Amino acid sequence: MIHLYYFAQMKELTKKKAETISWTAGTVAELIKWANETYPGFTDFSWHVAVNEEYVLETEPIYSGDSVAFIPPVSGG
Amino acid sequence: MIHLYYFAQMKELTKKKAETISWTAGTVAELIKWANETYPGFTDFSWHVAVNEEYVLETEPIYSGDSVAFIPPVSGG
Amino acid sequence: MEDRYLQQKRFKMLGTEGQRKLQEANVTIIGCGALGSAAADILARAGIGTIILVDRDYVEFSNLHRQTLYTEQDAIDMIPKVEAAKRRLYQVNHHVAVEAIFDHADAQMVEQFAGRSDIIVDGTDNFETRLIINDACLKHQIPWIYGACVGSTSVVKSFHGDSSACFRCLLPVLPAMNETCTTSGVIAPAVYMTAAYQCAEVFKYLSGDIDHMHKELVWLDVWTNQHHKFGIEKIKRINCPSCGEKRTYPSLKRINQTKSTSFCGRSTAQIIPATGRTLTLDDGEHVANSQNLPFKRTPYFVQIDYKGCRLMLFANGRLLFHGIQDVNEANSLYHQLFG
Amino acid sequence: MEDRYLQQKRFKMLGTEGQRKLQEANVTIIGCGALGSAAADILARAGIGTIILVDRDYVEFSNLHRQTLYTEQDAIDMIPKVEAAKRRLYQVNHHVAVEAIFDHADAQMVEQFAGRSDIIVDGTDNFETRLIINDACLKHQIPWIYGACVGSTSVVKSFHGDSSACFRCLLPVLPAMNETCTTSGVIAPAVYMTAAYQCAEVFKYLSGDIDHMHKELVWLDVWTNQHHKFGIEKIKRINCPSCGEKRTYPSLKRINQTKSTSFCGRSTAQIIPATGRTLTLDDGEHVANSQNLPFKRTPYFVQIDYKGCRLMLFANGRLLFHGIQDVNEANSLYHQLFG
Repeated sequence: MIHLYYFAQMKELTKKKAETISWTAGTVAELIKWANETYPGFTDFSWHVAVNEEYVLETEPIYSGDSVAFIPPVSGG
Repeated sequence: MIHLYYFAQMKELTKKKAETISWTAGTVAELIKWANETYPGFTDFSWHVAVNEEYVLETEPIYSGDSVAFIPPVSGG
Repeated sequence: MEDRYLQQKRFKMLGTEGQRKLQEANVTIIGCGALGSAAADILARAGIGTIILVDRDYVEFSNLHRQTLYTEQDAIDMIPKVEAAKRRLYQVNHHVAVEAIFDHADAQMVEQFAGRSDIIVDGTDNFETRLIINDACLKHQIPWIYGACVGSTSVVKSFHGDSSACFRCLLPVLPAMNETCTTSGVIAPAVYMTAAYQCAEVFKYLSGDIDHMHKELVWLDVWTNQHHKFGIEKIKRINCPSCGEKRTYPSLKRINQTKSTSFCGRSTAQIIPATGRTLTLDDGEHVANSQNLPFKRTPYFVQIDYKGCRLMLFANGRLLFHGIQDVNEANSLYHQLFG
Repeated sequence: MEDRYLQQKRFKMLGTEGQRKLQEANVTIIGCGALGSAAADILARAGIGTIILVDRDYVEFSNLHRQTLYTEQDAIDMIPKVEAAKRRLYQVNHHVAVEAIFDHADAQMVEQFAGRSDIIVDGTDNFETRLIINDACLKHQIPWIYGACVGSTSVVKSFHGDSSACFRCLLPVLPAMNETCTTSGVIAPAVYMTAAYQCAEVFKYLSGDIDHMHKELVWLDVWTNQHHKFGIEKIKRINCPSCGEKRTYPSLKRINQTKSTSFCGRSTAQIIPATGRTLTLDDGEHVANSQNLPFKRTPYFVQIDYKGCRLMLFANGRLLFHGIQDVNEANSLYHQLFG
């Protein structure tokens, strides 16, 4: 099980702030694949992936119990 | 064991931001008594006591594992 | 003509409907120093219908580093803060009706505005006035947004409704020793942080998004990067005289006596003569002349120099003693000069 | 004369020594919209020695709800933001030397100021300019403070030294779809929050308290009360062309061609003619006259009305097309009018 958190536009696309999904092991890349299958258009957006409050690359492993957030970058000012 | 956190002036009086002390059971009032014996002048200051991020009254029980913060009120503006 | 509120309407939690509500709202800001001045700037730019500013002070150079509405010229001219604020806000958004009240925010005055306003923003620098705001808002059933800052620390709490603890539950006894601007200074980022949180709460309330208002007290330090939220429900007191079962609103009881206070952040004491006694600017000029003291008179005040201390008598009879921190010393000088 | 910085000196993390360092510092603010304007106000009031403001835009009514330095008159007069900012900052603190650069912040310009300044504050509204700032600061070994806001969300990150990830590590590829003011609006409390965090970082850096600077990226939402910190060390890329082992600083490479961009938050496109071609105000007036188009000329620009679109030609040859979002459409109109 891992906990997913959706920020900003990703919250609107998925229509949820957070969810818990079953997960044994895999990388961030695999989770992104799952997300895009579950929420069509997911990878059309730009976001950073944070695992346990650290931004990570797609090669990062995700373990059961981890928290994963999808955070779009912000450009306004 | 409980974890104590000192805010603002209390940090200066105790000369520490945080510490862990041994604790089995007791109320906030008893902890205050300990604090004033350990840090003379402690009760000359005004502060709120938060147990696990909730402000509480002196009658509140504190259990092993709790986090307790001493937070002076702020008046400036 | 382009739409000046376009970006606020595009923000989906406000929208056109929320913007309309802001433009119909009446907001009182008690205190127009650092927090009050930043809040007034944000709220006036946002298009709030009516903003009432209450402050007893005038602009000084030591205000300028953190009080965003004021200029050096305001300090040179020693303009009352609410007057300087009103001028600036008119330049910023002339659609906003700004009422400037140059006076001490006592119980009677705060109650009067609590009865007229949708919400009160706390821009004060002392606990006594906050207890008055707390009582007036509970009595008139409107919310208020407590905000305070010192050093690099900000504290904000929305008080809305009476199911949770009120400000008096939080401070049933006033602190004897308290960190103030005098002891700890204050930096502008802490001010903006606090006022930004306060104004967001005002927007939420006025647009009807009560659910998103903070339930916890927010405590943060912009220098040490600490950010905490504390629940306060457990300290609600059933016998609280402001929000409990039997309410007497103790801070709304006026007592007819001379009131004296000392100010946050500098050596200044204030005296308000008892009801029934009103000192006029003519009285001030007369005292200065009769004792051969140097003085200066403007439409707002008479300033008298007395042994290194600067005494200011305002048109409404209020007195400030610059250079005196101790209220007893101020009281004794007051009686010495004015009998 | 009272000490205008008294409360800053009393703040123990600054003190007299920290205040002195602020007064000796040189800070460049790139972009003088919402964030840049709030940051400039805080920094000028704090007494920063020299502040350099770079912005290509002029004041409009739709700016006023969140851009604290500007007034309605500035919008009516269509003053360049940096000029309006400079005037206001002079009234606020005449001790501060303010340099106003009314121009597009391209690589050459940003590098020039990175070479002169102690630190750069990000007041821009786009990722391209931030990548330029990132490269210029890494090359000249000074820190910069990324800040951004949209809706009620604020993001701040200090980039200091090259041991951690840089902005290009964070954004190796520019986002195709991105939330902007146009899609999501923005409210002033989010602006103040962001600018307050940024300025606190500037104070920490300039006063020498590097240890307290944020190591994490701060993400917060003043409406939903979320507050997060994210570490970014794990995304440092060894082969990053800005902070990696072989550095080419790709954003500092200037390419000699006409540059076009569209603006955040409104239907406006910008065109900067290729080096070697400079349009003058006389050129603009000539084009307008020859085509019988209504126009207006000020010392700063010529404004030409063309089929519902407002074209602004500035004294340095830059063009804005109001009413046109699509850069290709703007390019085509540019070539149609100016050949």
